[in-house]
Amino acid sequence: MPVIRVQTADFNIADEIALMRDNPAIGAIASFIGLVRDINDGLGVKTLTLEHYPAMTEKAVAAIVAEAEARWRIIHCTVIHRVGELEPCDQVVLVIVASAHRADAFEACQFIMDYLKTRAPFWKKERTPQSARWVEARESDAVASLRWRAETANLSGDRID
Amino acid sequence: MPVIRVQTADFNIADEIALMRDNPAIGAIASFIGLVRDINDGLGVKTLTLEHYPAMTEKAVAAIVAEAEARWRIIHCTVIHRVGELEPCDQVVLVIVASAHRADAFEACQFIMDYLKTRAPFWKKERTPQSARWVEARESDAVASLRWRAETANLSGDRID
Amino acid sequence: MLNILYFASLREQVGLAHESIAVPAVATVAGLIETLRARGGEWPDALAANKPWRVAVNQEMAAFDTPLKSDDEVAIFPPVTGG
Amino acid sequence: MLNILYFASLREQVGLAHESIAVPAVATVAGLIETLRARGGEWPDALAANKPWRVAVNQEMAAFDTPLKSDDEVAIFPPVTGG
Repeated sequence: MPVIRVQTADFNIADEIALMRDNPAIGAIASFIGLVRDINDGLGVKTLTLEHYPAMTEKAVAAIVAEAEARWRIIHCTVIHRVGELEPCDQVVLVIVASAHRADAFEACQFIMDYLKTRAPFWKKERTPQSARWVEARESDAVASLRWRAETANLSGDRID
Repeated sequence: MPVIRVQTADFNIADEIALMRDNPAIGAIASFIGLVRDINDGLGVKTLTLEHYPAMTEKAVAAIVAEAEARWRIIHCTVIHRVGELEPCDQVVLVIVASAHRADAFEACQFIMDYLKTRAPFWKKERTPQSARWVEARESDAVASLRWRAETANLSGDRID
Repeated sequence: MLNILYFASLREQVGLAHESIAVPAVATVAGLIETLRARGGEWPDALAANKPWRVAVNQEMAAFDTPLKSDDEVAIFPPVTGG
Repeated sequence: MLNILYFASLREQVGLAHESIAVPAVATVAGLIETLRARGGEWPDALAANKPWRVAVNQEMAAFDTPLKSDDEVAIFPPVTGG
């Protein structure tokens, strides 16, 4: 079963990996941490507040993970997303994918991040010294998410161990 | 400066990330851990011994990292490769790439792993209950490494934030 | 009754986090949006056709023609920006 | 003198981890390989043309026509399998 958590508390990647690592079938663990940057579109960010839609969030993340599990050979998957008020350098999101081989782990991890960015109900509000504003969705995230549809046709092709 | 280490000791991914994370320009950290599997080509692996060419290893890894730094916008990079005798579930290699945006981090991390597999002077010997044998290079690793040459032509194309 | 939720910038613009609306008038997502726009004030702008708001029905992403029934939970929000 | 190193399965097959060879006879990588094969025993098979052994000169990957000079470090090994 994948681990999916939405929390205000920080997380430790090594602790999360330790929970899944005691399985000698795992040869590859790809992971991703998203962090709060102090500069976004040229403005100095002081705090970042993450709002979400509690009833939908875990359901949406679980659907993304299930889609990844259907596409790649995944042994274990962890997704942790923080909500509430964060500051620059704080960790926002953690995705870990464990597989036998590295191509599955890398691709599934990237897929989950791309879909989290476009399908999971989280919204970011940035406070700068001047003002507060809701972060706008990026066209590039939509493009990143769409490319997985284009790649579906290749799924049964050559795999890299 | 990238961190490059070849060591017999184990590593902790969270400690290595903590060393680079105090930089609010970093928005994305992609990482990879390679682990010893107990099954390789159907044989039960008891120990895995990693030999390397000490004078060349760090030079070869540094060249791979330098090539990644030339291709992607990387803020920090860590590569740790263990040598000596390991057992199933042990960590073998760690690659961490920190960037402003996730596409750079993911691609550079995958590139470094593909090149480590085909260009860094490490050799694995597996001991099973029956015998000891040197692991053979995989055609799939050569293919994974070569695809980055094919993609060079696209490097100046659209980037994903 | 439909249970309606608003999130993020949309919540701030309409000044409302949630409310209940009787079902009969609004049998689809499109009907609900029309009903809300007809309130005037901030509503026509907040839910303008050229704005990228999204709708979820019972926590699943929905389309304009998604039907609505009593006790459905409908959420309206701007494009997500997590991750 | 050239300093020659052997690694992994190749080291085990030729039963030698390193040795020194006089330069004059072996002005290129190709010349060195010929000299080693001419020893007979395990050498012709270990360095057979159809085997995927690799050569590094002074810790950089080298080709058949890479020139060799005095004090170069030459390493011969099977394809790498780290990572």
